[in-house]
Formats: sequence, structure tokens, C-alpha cells
Amino acid sequence: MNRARANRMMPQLARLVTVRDMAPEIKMFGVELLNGNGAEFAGTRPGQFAFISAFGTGEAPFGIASTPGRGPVLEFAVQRLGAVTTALHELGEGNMVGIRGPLGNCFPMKAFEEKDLLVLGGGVGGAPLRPVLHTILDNRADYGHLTILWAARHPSLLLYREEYDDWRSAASTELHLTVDEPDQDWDGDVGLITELLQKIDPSPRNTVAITCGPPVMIYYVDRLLAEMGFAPDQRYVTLEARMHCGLGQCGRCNLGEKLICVDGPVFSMAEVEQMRESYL
Amino acid sequence: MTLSTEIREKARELLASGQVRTVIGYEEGLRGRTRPAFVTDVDDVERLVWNRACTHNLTTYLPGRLRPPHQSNGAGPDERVAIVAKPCDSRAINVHLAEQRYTRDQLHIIGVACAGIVEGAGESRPEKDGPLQARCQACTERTPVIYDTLIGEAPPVTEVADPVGEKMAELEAMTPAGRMEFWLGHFDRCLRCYACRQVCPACNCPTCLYERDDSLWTGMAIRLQEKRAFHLGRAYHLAGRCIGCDECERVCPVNIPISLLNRCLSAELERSYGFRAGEAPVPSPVTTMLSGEEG
Amino acid sequence: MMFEPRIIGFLCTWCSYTGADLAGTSRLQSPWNLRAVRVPCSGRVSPELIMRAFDEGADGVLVLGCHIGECHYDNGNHRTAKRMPPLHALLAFAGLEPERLRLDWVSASEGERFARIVSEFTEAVRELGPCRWRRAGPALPRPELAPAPAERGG
Amino acid sequence: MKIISQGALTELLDQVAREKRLIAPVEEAGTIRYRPVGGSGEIAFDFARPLLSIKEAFFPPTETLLTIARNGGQVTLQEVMPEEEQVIFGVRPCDARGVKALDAVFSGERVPPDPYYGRRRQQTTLIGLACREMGETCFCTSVGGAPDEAGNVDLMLTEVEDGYAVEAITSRGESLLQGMTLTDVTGAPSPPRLNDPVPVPAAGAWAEQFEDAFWAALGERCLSCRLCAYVCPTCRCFDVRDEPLPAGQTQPDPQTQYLERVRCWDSCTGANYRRVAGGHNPRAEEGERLRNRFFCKFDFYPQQYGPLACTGCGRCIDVCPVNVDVTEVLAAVAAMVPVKIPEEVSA
Repeated sequence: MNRARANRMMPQLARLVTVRDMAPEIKMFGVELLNGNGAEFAGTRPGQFAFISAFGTGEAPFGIASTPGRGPVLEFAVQRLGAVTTALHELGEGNMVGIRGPLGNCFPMKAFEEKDLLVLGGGVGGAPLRPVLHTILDNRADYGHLTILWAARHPSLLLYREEYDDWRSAASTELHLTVDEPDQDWDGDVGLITELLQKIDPSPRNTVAITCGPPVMIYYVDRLLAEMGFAPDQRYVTLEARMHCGLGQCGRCNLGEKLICVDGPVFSMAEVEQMRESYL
Repeated sequence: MTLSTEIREKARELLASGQVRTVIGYEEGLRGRTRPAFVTDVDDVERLVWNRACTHNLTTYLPGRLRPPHQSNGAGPDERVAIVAKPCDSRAINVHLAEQRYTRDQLHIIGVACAGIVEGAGESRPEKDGPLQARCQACTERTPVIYDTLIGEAPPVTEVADPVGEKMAELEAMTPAGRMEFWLGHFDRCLRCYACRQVCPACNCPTCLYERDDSLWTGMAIRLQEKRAFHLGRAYHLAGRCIGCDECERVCPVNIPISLLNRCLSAELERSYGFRAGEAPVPSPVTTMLSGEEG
Repeated sequence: MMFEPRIIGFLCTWCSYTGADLAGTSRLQSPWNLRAVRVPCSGRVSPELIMRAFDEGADGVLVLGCHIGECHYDNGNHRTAKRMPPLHALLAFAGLEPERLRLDWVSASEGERFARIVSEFTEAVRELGPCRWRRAGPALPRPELAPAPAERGG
Repeated sequence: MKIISQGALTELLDQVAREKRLIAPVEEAGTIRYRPVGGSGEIAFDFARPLLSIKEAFFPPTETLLTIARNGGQVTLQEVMPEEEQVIFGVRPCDARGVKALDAVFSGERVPPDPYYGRRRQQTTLIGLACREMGETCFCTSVGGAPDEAGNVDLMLTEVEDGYAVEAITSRGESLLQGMTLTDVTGAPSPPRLNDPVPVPAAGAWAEQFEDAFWAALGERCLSCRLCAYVCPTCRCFDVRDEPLPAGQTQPDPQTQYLERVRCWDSCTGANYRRVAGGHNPRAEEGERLRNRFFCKFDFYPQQYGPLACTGCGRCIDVCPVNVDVTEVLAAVAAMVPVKIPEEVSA
């Protein structure tokens, strides 16, 4: 992890290098740390998150959607929903923000090697999974077959559409898209990601499933995966909750005795099933 | 038959006949403290009591539990509730009805003729026949203004004192600067714990103006300016709606005389509009239209 | 140096704001202390706005609307007329001199009345002196502003 | 034991008040609060237990983490670190134990330490004052404490007939005593009168009670105010937000907006504690929130950070408007799971 700076609540100053509309109410922010602090994020691993400060409003946690291997710029997908996200959406390229991180644990990519992988992303929940996909694609030989199920409520809400061709053309990789309600020129699957999962019906043998999306989607996808024979330790999720420190101090993000910000956000379902409190 | 047994019988009858699903009353808690009780089971009615320490205004639990008129389209179980109400509490029910928090038919009011609640009620081991609370010393109507069943008869009002009124006179005699320091001294101790707001039957906004995530009206800081804005703003929002049960002052851990703020506005409403909150299910004049002749 | 009160004026756009315009166009002298806030109707001025103005350091708040019966929205000024007395009572009770808050009616044709009310009110507040209502929080160290790379506009 | 006379103590306190910031129990509108005092004259010596614990001296209700200057896209930050030496007099053993529990979160090894809390802990000297007897709602002996426990302060005082028995626990305590005239007396202070202990189920034993209907029933009367967490010596939930600098602070340069990042107390019993942007609230019911509060104190916190997060001070019992009583909760959970009455409970 990065060197223990004295004050982990102090944000690092950073500049918005790219601000791009990805979908209605969702923007992609490319952030570069100033004063040479970029090194702190060199060790970022898939699944970690960071706090972005919209100075004047506050800070909020966002999954890091970029992979260190692919350049110094940190990318986040920010959906306009609350006070901080609304303030962030008003910022343009060149504006300064604050960054605190990288925080939390990460996906055990080492443990996934030689295994087949099933990645299920729902709406803006796809952003934290993107570094997982990039890591697999950049070291394709280390991993087995990759099945990507990507869902959204509407075709315009599907994230990273410009990367679908790279994903499809990668070796031994299949990409399936589904939307709740299609628009006129949608010819792919229609329906919930659980219906798509039943249709694809991947075998649980030597496979790890990774899910991220709205809590209700995680719940039903996970229940279906269990019925399909995926053992709890074959199913990974990344959870989110209201957070105010990301350092295990403010007590806000607890699920039972587990703190999502330090014990997570990535959990295997074996751990989640031990938690008495539900993430819903 | 003591008042307690009368209440228990009534509760048993209402629950057994299925007229109500819950009876909200008082029970004896630990350390001799009286506290709110929610009885749904017939053989639990023995828990219900009535004594001189039944200080809580139970009507504060009603808006969250009953359905407003525009939603009573029969969907979902009909949650009829019975509630034990003192005369001051019953006025809060009128305020709720005036503001359409719920429909009258969902409620069975067990009105209790009240002989006054003692100082120190709600604390450990209260003195059951000690001096009366300030609101009770000044109280003249000992019978609830609205009820379905009346328990006990109103004891005659012997002597009436008005400690709050005396304090008001004292304050009015001070200079504006003197009053400002008086209030800033009290507000400085406030913790912004919101016990005064949560205990108040008239305070039922979904998100309080002074607790918004975007700090639109007051910041989150527990500082003097924010505290005063909260207390004055809340007092104003209770103009013509506060029924003077003074529970806010009882629960305040730092003893801020909140009843004075409410009394200032209720006196003003009575002076300007001859309006007393809760007398009848009529909304506060401040929140309604000017009637024709008041040009 | 004479005390110059900071007056916040909530002017209803249909009557008082137009009246203020008229006062200006007919060269009527009225003190500059009034910071005018244009509102669609005096009914828009909620008590929280007025309390916030005093919290932020106003020495006086003037609310001007249409005369009763002339309101563009029929009853906006009725509501203001009903809200003001309780607010006056509460603020006075909390320690604010009542003369620092005033509600009055000015129609679009009464430029002269507008100028008179504003100067009357400004003098009344000037006489009361600075308003000690606002209580600043703790003094906090402020960051020295790094020299902005681009030269700031004039 | 060594005795310091009342006169010598007041003299010591006056001298401390001259050099550093002395915080001591002060009577205020019928309540006792820890407040900075100019001299020993303002101190209320015969107090039972102040309304708030000394937590507020280390983790204040409102704290500025940093100030922000924003000018167009340009931002500069300025860390705001507490800078004041302080001495706290009249620290009850339950409060001192509370600070020990907070140390596990803010200066522990399991999570990154908090420099603001750490700085204040460094700069503060604690003068403990033992209790002569346990109050109506006290149960410190049931959670490993004692009315005369001296371990967590720098200097411990225990009232005796002609003054206070004094015991320096740390070097700081010793330095306070330099040059003080102490008389040496044989014997020891009389032990305080104890209440009978309350059963406290061990951390691991709470798990099965999570789904019990007890919590929903308990939550029915809860008003979701924040009192129990604010008076608690060990509650440390907080909220962080940026806000304009307090009024009257703005810099003459109109182009620049000055703000502060504020950290404030919060309580898991508050209705919106877990509400996320968009409105979803995983803990919408009062019962769920109260359950989290008691589980955190006796089950989660010990597993996350080590110590029990309850010092048995009884403040939450006294202030709760509707008598949600932690000893009643403990007895109810104990009834659900067999537990031995703690004769000797490890710290």
C-alpha cells in the first residue's frame, strides 16, 4: 500500500484532465494527481476505491475504473445522484478536485489465475469491474475462459460501449449485453441480467463469478449463481455503503462487525453469508 | 377501579374485539420510570398503567404509524390504533387532524382526565406526589378536548400558577440586547441532538429543513449560529401548531427553556388571531389564507 | 465615519421593484444602503429567508409587496401579511430590535413612496447602530492563496 | 498513601490554569459540563458525573479538518491541527476507560491513526477523580471497570477525610506533583460502595440474537434522537462535509471562496444515518438502528478494535427520553443466552 502519510483525511490535489459524458447523468472523470503524488496510486489494484472531493460540498467514495498498467490517469464513473455527485457534474476539465486513496481491499486476481471467469456488471456498477477486465485482457494467458454479462436499464446506460469490440475480439472471451427496456435500434437481448445468466448457463466448474451492480441485482444474481452450483467461495461481490472516512474509523459502513471500507469492498459470498446484517 | 384498571379493561375490550391492533399507552419501566408502551397482545394489557409520571406525549408516534387521508385507499392492513391521551396530548391530535396526518377513523382515543404530571417524571425514581410540572400548574382544562372513551372525571382546578408566564414577563422587561445574550447563552449549550424535535408531535417533516445533506439552510457544524437558526426556525414552524405539552423542554439534556420560544409565538397567535392550537381541528392561521375581512 | 447600515430589501417584481425603477428614472434620491433582491411576490419571502439575512450580517431587512388586493397572484401579500407578526414577535423575543424588520406595500406607480420608505427605514436602522445578531464562529487559519497561474481578469 | 490537602490541590489547579488550558467540571444551568476554567474557584468539586464525557476534549462535536481557498478552478488547502496543551481535572474512571476505547479506533494499529485525535491525546494530561460510590445508573464494575480504577489517567485522586489521596500513574502525573507538599499517611482510601453487577454477554454470544423480535419491540418507543450517542464516552461515529467558513471570516478578496471541511458527531440511531444518495436507507426502522447501537458496543467494536465499547457510565440511561435502558437490554440478551455474572472481567 502507499506510504503511511501522517494525515489520511487530507486529500491530495488533483486536476480533471478529461470529463466525458458516458450516459445520461453519468460522466467519466479522468483525474491526474498534482505535485507528483501520482505515485501513490501506482500500486492500485482492481476493486479498490478512492474518495473524490468536490471542494465546497464534500467528498464521496467511487470505485477506481482505471488500471495502473494503462497510464497514470485515474478514471471514475460518476452518476449524478446526491450533493457531491451533483457538484462534481458541474466541474469541467481543468478544475481541481481532491483525491484520497487508494482504499479498501481488492479482487484476489492471483487466486483467479488459471480459472474461468464470469463477470456480471449492472449499470454504473460496471465501472469497478473494468480494471478486472483490463487486467485479464492485458495478461490473457494467465486466465481461463472469460464470460462477460453486461446489463443496464436502457441501451444508453451501457457503460464503456467503445471497448466492447476489444472485449469480444480478445482470446476465449464472450460478451453478452442485455437491457431492461430497448430503444428502436437495439437488437441484443432484452430482460434482466438473471434471465441472460440463465440463457448463457455457464458451468460452475473451475469458474469464479464476480458481480457488481445495484444491491438488488447482486442479491438475485447471487441467488441464481448458487442454484447453478457456484459455491460461496466461487462468488465475489463488491459492496458499497455510505462512507465518511474510508479508513475504518467513522463506523458508518458496517455490515455487522465487518467494515466495508477496510474489510471490503470486495467480499467472497462465503464472507457475506457470515454477516448477520444484509447489504440490501 | 383505579384509572390503570379502567385503561386495562378498555384496552382488553378493544384488542379482543379486534377494533384496534395496537394500544399505545404507558408502562412502568426500570428504576420506577414510566415510559411509552405498545400493546398488541390481549394478555399484555396488564403492562398498561396510569400514574402521575405519564409525561410523554404519545401522539408523536401517530403520524409515522397511521395513513394520511389521500393514501387510505384500503390498500394494506388497516392499522387502527388506540392511544391514551392526556388533555394536552389530545390537542396535538387535533393539530394532526387539521393537517391531515391521518384520518380520525383510524384512531380510538382513550382520553384520561388528568390531575397533573409531577416534576421529574421520566427520570429514575420520580417522586410520585411531588410538585407539578410548569405546564400542569398553568393547565385549566383537565378533560381531553377530543376522545372516544373518557377515563376518570376531571378533578376541580384548585390553584393555578403560571411559572412560564412569569418568566415571559421577565424576558419582555429586558432590553433586546439583554434578551439576545440570554438566548445565546442557552443556545450555546445545545448539542443539536434533536431530542426536542423528535419528541414533538408537531415536528413530522420527512427531512427537517435544518438537517439537509446540502446544508442549504444551516450547516452541519454544532456551533452557536447554526443552533440558534435551528431553534428559532423550529419555533416559527410551530407557530399555531404547538399545543404547549413542553416535552421538548423536559427531554432537553442541557435545560434550554424551549417552552418560552413556543409560548412567545402561541401568545402572539392568540393576540393577533385569537387562535389556540389544538382547540379544534383547524389549521394554524399562519399557514392558511387570510379570510376575506382581514384586509 | 458614519455607520452605513447594510439593508436587504426583498422587492416584489410586479409592484415594488417597478416602483423602485420609477424612483430611479425620476431621479428621486434614496440611500444606496438597500441591496435589492427581486422576488416574484412578497409571498415568496419565507421567514427562513429573513432569519438567514440577519444571520449573514444584515443590519435591516425590508420586505415590500403590492398593496392588499393588488397582488398579481391575488393572495401572495395576504400570506406575507399573516406571516410577519409572528416572525416579528419571535425575532424581538430572541433579541432583535423590531425596527430592523419592516413590511410595507409599494405599488408600481409609487416611486416617491418607495424612496421615502427606504430613506425612513435606513435612517431608523442607522440610528439603532450595527446589528449584533450575527455571531461569527471560531477564527480559522486560511490557506495563503497560491498565485493563480493565469493572470486574473481586471 | 500520600495525601494532598484541598488547599494544596486548589493551588495546584490555579497554577495549572495559569500555564495551560485547564478543563474541569463546571455547573451550568442545572447540569455539570467539562468546561475550560480560569481558576479552581469555578470548579464544581462535588459532582456526580458530567452530562458529556471527556470524549469532547479529544473528539469534539465540531472540528475543522482543513480550510479550502477556491478561486475558479484553482484550489489550495490548509490543514488545521489542534495546538493547545490542556489539563483535564475531575476525570471519572468510566470516562478515562472511554478514552482508552477511543484510542483503539483513533490511535490503534488495526486502522490508520487519526492525527487530530492523536495530537490532542499527546497534549492532554488527565487528573482522575475516583467515585466515592456508584450512582443509580452506574454499572462500570460489570464491564471491567471500577469506581476507583486508576489505570487510564496520569494522576489519580481519591477523596479522603482531610484532602485527596494522590497517586501519580505516569511521568506526566509526577511532573504535576513537583514541589507539592504531600503528607504520608498509613492505610488506604476506603473502598467505594458498589452496585450489584449486571450480566454482560461476551462478544461472541450476541450473534444468534440478531434476528430476535426483541429489537423491533425495543425500537417502537425509540424517537431516533442522537442523545445516547452524544453523551456516550465511546461513540465515535462522525460526518464530514465542506461548508463556507463561519460568517464574518471571509477574506477581502471577493474572487476567492473560503471553505472549511468540518467533521461533526453523528449517531447511528439518527433516522438518516445509513440513508444513501438516491434515498435508499438500509436501516430505515428504529429497531434496526438500536440493534446496531448495542451490537456495536458489545459485539462489533470488540471484534473490530479490541476493547468493549461501553464503560458502564449510565449516561445513556439517564438522558433517554423514553427509557431505553442498556442494563435492561443486557439482561434481555443475557436471558436469550446463558452467561455467568462477571466476578472478574478482564480489562
